[in-house]
Amino acid sequence: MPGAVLEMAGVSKGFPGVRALEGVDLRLYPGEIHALMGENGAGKSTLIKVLTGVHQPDAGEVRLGGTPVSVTGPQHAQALGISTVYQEVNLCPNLTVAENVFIGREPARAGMIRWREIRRRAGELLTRLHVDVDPGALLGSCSLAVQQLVAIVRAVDVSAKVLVLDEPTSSLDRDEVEQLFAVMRRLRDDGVAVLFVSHFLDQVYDVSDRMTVLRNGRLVGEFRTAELSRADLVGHMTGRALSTLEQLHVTGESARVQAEPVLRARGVGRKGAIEPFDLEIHPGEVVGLAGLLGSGRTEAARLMFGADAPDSGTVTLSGDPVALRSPRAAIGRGVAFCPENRKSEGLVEDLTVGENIVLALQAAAGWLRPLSQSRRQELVGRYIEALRISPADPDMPARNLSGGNQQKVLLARWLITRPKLLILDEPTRGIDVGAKAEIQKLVVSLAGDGVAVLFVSAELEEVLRISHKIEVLRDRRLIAEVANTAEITPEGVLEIIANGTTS
Amino acid sequence: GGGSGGDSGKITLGFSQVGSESGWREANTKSVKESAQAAGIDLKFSDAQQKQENQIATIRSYIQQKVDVIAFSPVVVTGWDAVLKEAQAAKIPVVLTDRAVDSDPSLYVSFLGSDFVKEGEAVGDWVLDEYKDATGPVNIVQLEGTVGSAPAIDRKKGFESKIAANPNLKVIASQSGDFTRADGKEVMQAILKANPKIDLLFAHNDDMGLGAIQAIEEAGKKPGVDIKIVTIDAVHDGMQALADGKINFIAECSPLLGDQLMDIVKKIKAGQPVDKRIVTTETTFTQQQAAEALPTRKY
Amino acid sequence: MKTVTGHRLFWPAAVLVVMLLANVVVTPGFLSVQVRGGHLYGSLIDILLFGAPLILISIGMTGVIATGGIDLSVGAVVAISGALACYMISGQDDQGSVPGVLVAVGLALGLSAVLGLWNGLLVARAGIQPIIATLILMVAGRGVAQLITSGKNINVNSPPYKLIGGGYLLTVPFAVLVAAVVVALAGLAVRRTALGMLLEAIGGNAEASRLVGIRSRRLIVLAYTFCAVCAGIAGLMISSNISTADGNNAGLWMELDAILAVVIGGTALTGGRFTLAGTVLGALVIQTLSTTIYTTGVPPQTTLVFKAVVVTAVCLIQSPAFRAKVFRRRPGAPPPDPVASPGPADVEVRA
Amino acid sequence: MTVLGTRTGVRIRRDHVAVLVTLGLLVAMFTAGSIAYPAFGSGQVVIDLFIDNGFLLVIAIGMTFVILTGGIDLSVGAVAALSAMLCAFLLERWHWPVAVVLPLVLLVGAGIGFAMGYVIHHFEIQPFIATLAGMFLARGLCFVISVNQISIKNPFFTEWAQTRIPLPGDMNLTPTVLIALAVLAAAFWTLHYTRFGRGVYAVGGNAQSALLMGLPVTRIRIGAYVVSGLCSALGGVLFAFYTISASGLHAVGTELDAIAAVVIGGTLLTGGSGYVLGTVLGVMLLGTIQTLLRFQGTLSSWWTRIAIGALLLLFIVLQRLLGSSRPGR
Ligand SMILES: Nc1ncnc2c1ncn2[C@@H]1O[C@H](COP(=O)(O)OP(=O)(O)OP(=O)(O)O)[C@@H](O)[C@H]1O
Ligand SMILES: Nc1ncnc2c1ncn2[C@@H]1O[C@H](COP(=O)(O)OP(=O)(O)OP(=O)(O)O)[C@@H](O)[C@H]1O
Ligand SMILES: [Mg+2]
Ligand SMILES: [Mg+2]
Repeated sequence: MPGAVLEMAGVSKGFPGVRALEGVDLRLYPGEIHALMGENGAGKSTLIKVLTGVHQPDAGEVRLGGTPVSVTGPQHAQALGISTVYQEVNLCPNLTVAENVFIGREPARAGMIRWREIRRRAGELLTRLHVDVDPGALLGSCSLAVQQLVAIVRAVDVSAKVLVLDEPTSSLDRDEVEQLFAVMRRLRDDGVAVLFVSHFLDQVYDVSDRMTVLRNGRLVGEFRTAELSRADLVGHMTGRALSTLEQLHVTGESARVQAEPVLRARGVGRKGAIEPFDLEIHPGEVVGLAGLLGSGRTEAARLMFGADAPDSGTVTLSGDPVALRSPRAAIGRGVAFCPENRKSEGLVEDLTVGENIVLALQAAAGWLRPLSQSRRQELVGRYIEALRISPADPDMPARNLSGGNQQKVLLARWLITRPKLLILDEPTRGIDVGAKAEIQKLVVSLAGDGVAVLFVSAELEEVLRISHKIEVLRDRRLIAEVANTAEITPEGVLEIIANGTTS
Repeated sequence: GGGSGGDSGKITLGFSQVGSESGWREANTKSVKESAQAAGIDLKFSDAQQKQENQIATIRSYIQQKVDVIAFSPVVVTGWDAVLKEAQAAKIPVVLTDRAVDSDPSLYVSFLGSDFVKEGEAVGDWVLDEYKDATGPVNIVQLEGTVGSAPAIDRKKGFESKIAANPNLKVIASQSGDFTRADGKEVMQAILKANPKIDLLFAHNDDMGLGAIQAIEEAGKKPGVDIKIVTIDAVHDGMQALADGKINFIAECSPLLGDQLMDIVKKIKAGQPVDKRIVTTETTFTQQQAAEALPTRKY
Repeated sequence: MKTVTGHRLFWPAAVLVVMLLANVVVTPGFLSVQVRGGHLYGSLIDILLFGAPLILISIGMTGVIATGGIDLSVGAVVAISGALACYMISGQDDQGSVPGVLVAVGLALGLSAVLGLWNGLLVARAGIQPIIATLILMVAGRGVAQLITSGKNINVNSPPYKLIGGGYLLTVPFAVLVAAVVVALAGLAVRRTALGMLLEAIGGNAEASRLVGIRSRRLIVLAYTFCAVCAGIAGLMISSNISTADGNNAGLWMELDAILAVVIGGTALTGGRFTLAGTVLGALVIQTLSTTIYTTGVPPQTTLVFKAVVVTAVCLIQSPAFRAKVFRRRPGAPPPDPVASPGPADVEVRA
Repeated sequence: MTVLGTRTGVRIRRDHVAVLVTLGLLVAMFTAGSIAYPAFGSGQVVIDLFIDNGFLLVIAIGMTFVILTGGIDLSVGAVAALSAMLCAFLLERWHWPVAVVLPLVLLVGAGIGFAMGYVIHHFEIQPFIATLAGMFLARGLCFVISVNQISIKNPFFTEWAQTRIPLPGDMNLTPTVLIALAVLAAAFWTLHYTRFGRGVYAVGGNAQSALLMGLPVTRIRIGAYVVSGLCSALGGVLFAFYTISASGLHAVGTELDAIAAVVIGGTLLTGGSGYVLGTVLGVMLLGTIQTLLRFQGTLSSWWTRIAIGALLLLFIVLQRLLGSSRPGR
């Protein structure tokens, strides 16, 4: 085996109050895809940020091709041949897609940027990855998945020795993931070392050659993927045995149509976002929205919450017609909504974990009626524990939490409002296997308690696992509604999407 | 006849005022407006908000509007050559009011206004005389106007040049009070704390002096007695304080230039010669004189 | 030790103390406070008295800045409020009548509130960028003040009015008491209710706040209104202190001082986390600086340079990044991380 | 293959629309002025707008860079005054040659900008404070150099100040206008056709992302302040040409005018969005309002202010109504 292109040895990194990394080693060889595994908050992103010089390690060193280097920042890392996609999409929303792909390394002649060249080449790159988006569109107007793809396109286009991908697939659906894997394999065959983070075990087993597992900031070990069983991997990651994830499967027969629907939408639509559609959700029912990227799931969900105002149709909530012109109207009637883009639409990074959790409840109560200190502590404490938010410190600023834990904070925020209808847009994005099972269980048990849930996820299996009813979208149109019976499979749903017919 | 005022055969005067930073200035503006009306002159008025660039632009705009005469109170002394030459090229006569400029005198017809240095000197003379018998040191506090402004610079210069004659007269503290009452009070209050013995206060205008009087009273001293006060301007409030014995001496700086200005404008239009330098009729007031003059003061 | 210096208010407080001590060196009696003429007398009292208007305005400004806005019009509101009150009082036959003064004060504060409402609506309803929305009132408002006073000083001779900015209650300057009460009330409103958290949420992430159902518009309007009322009270104090309304100069450039106070106190101009206690300290630092300049006799032409040096020093010393780079330069010590270095906010003990 | 609809490029064009709306309103205001005051409608009045506001334009262009990065620069007016003062002092008191003085002055401006940018970036001091300190310092230095106003007698300066370039139709303009236009062209080119310029937008859009994307954020951010310092210094020189003098009281409050011009021109104070051409329109608007009031000519000082505020309000409200609504509304 040739020598490692990149080695990290004994890396430690502490933040005030947290030891994020403790003597971690990592070796990357050319021509391999290496998975970095661990629960939420295990230190994966931190390790990557140390690797690319965003954080300076407290101890330990980074060796590139055998020589120790001190990486001063992402720019330096790029110059050293390390190309990175960070966990949260880190691009500029105010620039166009094409520019985001090329900024910092624009083709120029005599110091003058060649715009036409940029647009042409960006178009080519995007098509090669099968991303169909206008390169001249503002990035901020694209869905999160597209943004993630753009970030990947950008990173992949740099001919680098090391390609680092921190949860690149969290918003992508099967097709996109396949495209990405194809690119990763091609790069691997060209001798690039790829470091890959994902919470999807299937993906990891599908694509990676070796893996490094972290737990609580410490190195558990380095394994060949082929030699490690899933159960063992989960055991290594969590320090516990694999939970009863597989047993969870609800079926459609328990559909509770007898009661008055919590939500009834008739011909609700919004120009340019989603065509008018009908939808009913009953108490205790989990309705899944399935579709490919950009099929309009997020838009449909947002309309049900009043996050965007619909321009046609009527909505009745618990039997009363309501004008959903603002989120407040929806919240007042017991609707809750976890947006998919937690960074820009969910979290208030300045506030503490505790404050973020009580924010929705407090907003509903108004500023004059503050939650009492004790009630607040009790609520926050309960949900930090229930969702295993770590670190379990309610006074920690939310920005310091790992991505997965931030997602849990947002869930907690809405759960404490005891909603009648809970709209979850990609609630398990970036959440580790254990926690994902917890959340799925939670959703099922909420439904058991009579809460209606509208569940959006890019992961079809997940949708199938917990919903009673599945709404299938394509090209921003609701094309089918299917009861989730035992014979429905992910492939079957894909079939519906492809043919556009109800089976 | 000018373009905009031509129809009636009336004289059009473009007047660019410095701004509206004080009561004094307001009295000045009012005087110009009233006199223009009385004299049947069509007045174009513009407030430059203390900005020279605004004033230059205004003069230029008056040239565009083809007024008959341009008058302005320059914000600063320097920097008028170019625009004055433009006016000259457009054959529009220019009169300066209140403050002088350092341009070539051939560029304007006349300067009507006070001499700030002289005002400072007048105060200095009074102080010299008042303390001519002093044996020990006389501690003087000076409240300056806005740093860099012409009145502040010149009044300070005039005053200090005079009191230099008597080595006993010492300025122990000199701070800017920005020509305002509030700042005058605040600054004086601080100075009072730091300097236990103050004999005389010279404020560059009445407003600062009036503010300082309040500070002195609050410190438990008697203004005009424990600390003698001399100021410049002679606005109504200042004259009242002078008559009340709280101020000891004021050198007048009259804002009432309107009538004189209109006279000059008319003369210019009539082709009569006017003096290059017309000093406004100004005087000084002691407490006695103030009490007498007060009933007839216009501002 | 670490926790003391780590406290968000440590550095502004330290700066204030150092400035006071520096004064003592130059003017030995600086800290002495005596009772003279039935009230407290001394430089410290002056600082509090003259600082009271600034403290008030800065407190109001803090609320606005927390929402991610800014209010340039406070100086104009100061002028308007003082002008209106003095105009009303000067028109009364008996200037000393308490009801008359109360009516004047009430009207002035009412008008201030309306002006704040106007600002708030322009920002929250019309969606105009705060700096421009309030610039309109900054320019026009000064004109309104001059319109009320006709560009002259309006003198009043009213003992009850004089109390507001120049009087004493139980030997303590009334203005200081007013400022203290407003600060206390604001503190209570902000931390005993959920107001503070909601304002911080709006300033921290406006879109998230909307999606979480916060009535952002109302709260923003409230913040601007409160700010203007604070400025209105400050305007009363300033005019009352000298018994004169100066529509031309009252409150001129005060918005800059107020913003500076807020920022020195440790609140970021980008909105979000804020601290009222820090703002009060910041305002005191600025007022102490002016008083220092006057008492130590810094020549007027170098005043600004002196101010620049002090402000720079204050900010540098407060900056964790600066301290880390300059003071703790151990060999091999890690430079602070450039992205998410925890600011003082992260270690704050909530005020 | 999936079909990914995007919210298309409409937004970008909307941004352009905003600038066009501003332009349209400006023209409308100008037309209204010409109808009310016949002399107002002459070409020379338009040129005078540029002559009278040339220095403000240059300063506002520098400010645009800083605001695009999400910062703010309060020091511009003071730096302009300082550079005019330095010019006057070095030329008149020390009799240095113009060829030395001008580059030196520009260098000082850039240096002050650099110092502020350095402090802002490396010591994480808020731009507002750092540049406010810069403003105090620069203005203070003016007075330290000379409390008195200094008149510039240097032949080069006086020559330039009085040079008029004749145009057809009995109009003329000054060389300073050409300089301002050249700066405008350079700024436009820099912002849209250089890496530095695109970096300015990126940093303003999201500084942390820009850093993670490997952009030289340090250089860009400090660079923006250097540009602003340089523009302020140049603005100061133009001011010195304009007034052939220097005073510590010159250009007081110019920072607010510049910021207002930039923001009225459609640039977001939060950074990342805006055009330098919008800034030109903003400067023109402020100038037009002033000119209108000069032609009106009967307002008292306070009604002048109230009228400025009212016209500004009218303009901005119309701009909002006719222009795009911002995202997130
Ligand atoms: N800037 C910071 N300040 C303080 N603590 C931090 C900071 N960044 C990360 N942490 C903490 O470091 C730990 C590791 O976080 P990291 O983001 O590396 O986790 P992760 O493995 O990437 O998790 P996830 O799968 O949820 O993304 C967490 O406990 C987190 O709270
Ligand atoms: N306001 C809008 N104007 C125009 N187009 C929009 C608007 N909102 C969304 N779109 C487009 O509509 C499509 C549907 O987007 P949406 O985010 O709802 O997709 P999704 O099914 O949730 O997929 P994803 O997994 O990408 O979130 C996207 O292509 C998006 O760019
Ligand atoms: Mg992570
Ligand atoms: Mg979606």
